[in-house]
Amino acid sequence: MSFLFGGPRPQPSSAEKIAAAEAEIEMVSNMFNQLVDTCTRKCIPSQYREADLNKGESVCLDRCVAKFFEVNVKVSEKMQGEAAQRGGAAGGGMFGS
Amino acid sequence: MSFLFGGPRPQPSSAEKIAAAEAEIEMVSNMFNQLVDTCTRKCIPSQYREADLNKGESVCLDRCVAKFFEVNVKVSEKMQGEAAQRGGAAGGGMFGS
Amino acid sequence: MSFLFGGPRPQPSSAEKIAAAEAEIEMVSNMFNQLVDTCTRKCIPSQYREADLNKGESVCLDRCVAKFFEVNVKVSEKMQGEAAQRGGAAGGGMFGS
Amino acid sequence: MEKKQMKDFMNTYSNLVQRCFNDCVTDFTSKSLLGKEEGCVMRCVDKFFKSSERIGERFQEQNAAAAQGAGPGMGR
Amino acid sequence: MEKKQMKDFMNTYSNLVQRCFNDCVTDFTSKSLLGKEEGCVMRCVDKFFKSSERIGERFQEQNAAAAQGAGPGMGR
Amino acid sequence: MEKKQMKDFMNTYSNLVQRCFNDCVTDFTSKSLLGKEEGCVMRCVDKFFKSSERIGERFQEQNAAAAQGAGPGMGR
Repeated sequence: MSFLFGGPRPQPSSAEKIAAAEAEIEMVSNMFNQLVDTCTRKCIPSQYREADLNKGESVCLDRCVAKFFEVNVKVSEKMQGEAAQRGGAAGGGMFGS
Repeated sequence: MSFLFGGPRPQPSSAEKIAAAEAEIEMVSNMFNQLVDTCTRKCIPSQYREADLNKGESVCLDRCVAKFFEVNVKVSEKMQGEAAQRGGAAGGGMFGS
Repeated sequence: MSFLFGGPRPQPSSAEKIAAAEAEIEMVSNMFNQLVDTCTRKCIPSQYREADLNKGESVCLDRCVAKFFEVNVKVSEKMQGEAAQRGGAAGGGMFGS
Repeated sequence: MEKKQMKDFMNTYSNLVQRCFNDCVTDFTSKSLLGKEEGCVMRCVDKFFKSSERIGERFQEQNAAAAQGAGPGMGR
Repeated sequence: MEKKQMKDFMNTYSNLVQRCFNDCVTDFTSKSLLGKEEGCVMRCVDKFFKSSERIGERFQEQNAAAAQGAGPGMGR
Repeated sequence: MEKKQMKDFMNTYSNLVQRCFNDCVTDFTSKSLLGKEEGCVMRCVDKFFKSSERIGERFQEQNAAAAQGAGPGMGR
């Protein structure tokens, strides 16, 4: 999830590192659960006529994951950009550049 | 959030006070998240044609917040009333009078 | 919730027993909340014309609970069956037979 | 565990408010609750508690039956 | 408490992404975001923050009013 | 951490049951699952696991690509 925590920063304390690592694990886990929830809603019709994924559903899921990542990148870039504008020199914030 | 914890009560222990304070903080935070979720769903069309809030959307959000508070007051009054009827003299419960 | 944790297993340590008990309590509590959420959505029209449950709504709730349990049984049997197929002799897993 | 109970209560309360607000409050041309909105909210709350109570009764019966009929026989 | 803040931030961020993705991305005949989807997402994010800010202002006013007008008088 | 895993599993299981119940069980004139409802639930569960597996594969690929292409270059 490097796009969420990217960029150089002042060295954090080890407590901060652990907290950031835990937060990152939980973030990735949440993001995966959201992905499953969102992309199955988008790609799998709720009649469940067959137990297998058909070709169309499979391709839809692949594209859904790709687009979901792209949206994450765009949103986090946007938020980093805005944080940088506001935060200015100080830095060290969540999305500090 | 005084309407949720209002009214005279027997003095609580300090552990109870801390627990109540923590619960109140979390409650307020949850309530705010719900507000954002609910009122944006009610007031902001999901086409996102413009990045700014227009006049109608802004007014709708203001009214939505006011009504959401009013509903919270009504619901908690109702629950306190019912708890008082049932609980009778004993008191000390969550919504004890 | 015996259908979720059923069947003979190698004796667990007491820490495992406590963890399993806590998980079971939370599971039951979550399941109840889901039941309320799901079955009221299925059985109670959102116009709220009357404060009381009418006959039709009451019967619908009863059947909804019965079917929800049945689905839980079916799903957990299915998952246990698949875990048994994969896991083979080893056992001791969440749904180990 | 008391903390857990308080949290559960809070969750129930929040969900209740959110649901009844969502289902009953749909007019944003006024700043105060309309009479019909308030009535709807009150009935919504009443109905939610009655529903939860009934579901709770059935839930306990099913749980008891599952515990007794143990294992394979219970899934009918 | 800092951990709690981080968690809250994460939740807000996740909900934001999920909402904007859900509302804006509806075409799965392509593997990359379409221009109009990206535009929609960007406006969605902007609008979400502006909405949250406005709601936050009103929320604080209402809270302050509730704290002052205390007790019964405040529910009007 | 094992507790966390169990919790995650429980969440997945609960969400799965809720989704399949919601999508498949719509008839409340009977007290027992209809044959077609049961079939729908079974296919729903199968499909959910297959979907999760496929999404998991793509997720790891994307994550790996993001980690390599590091920083600015990865957002394309």
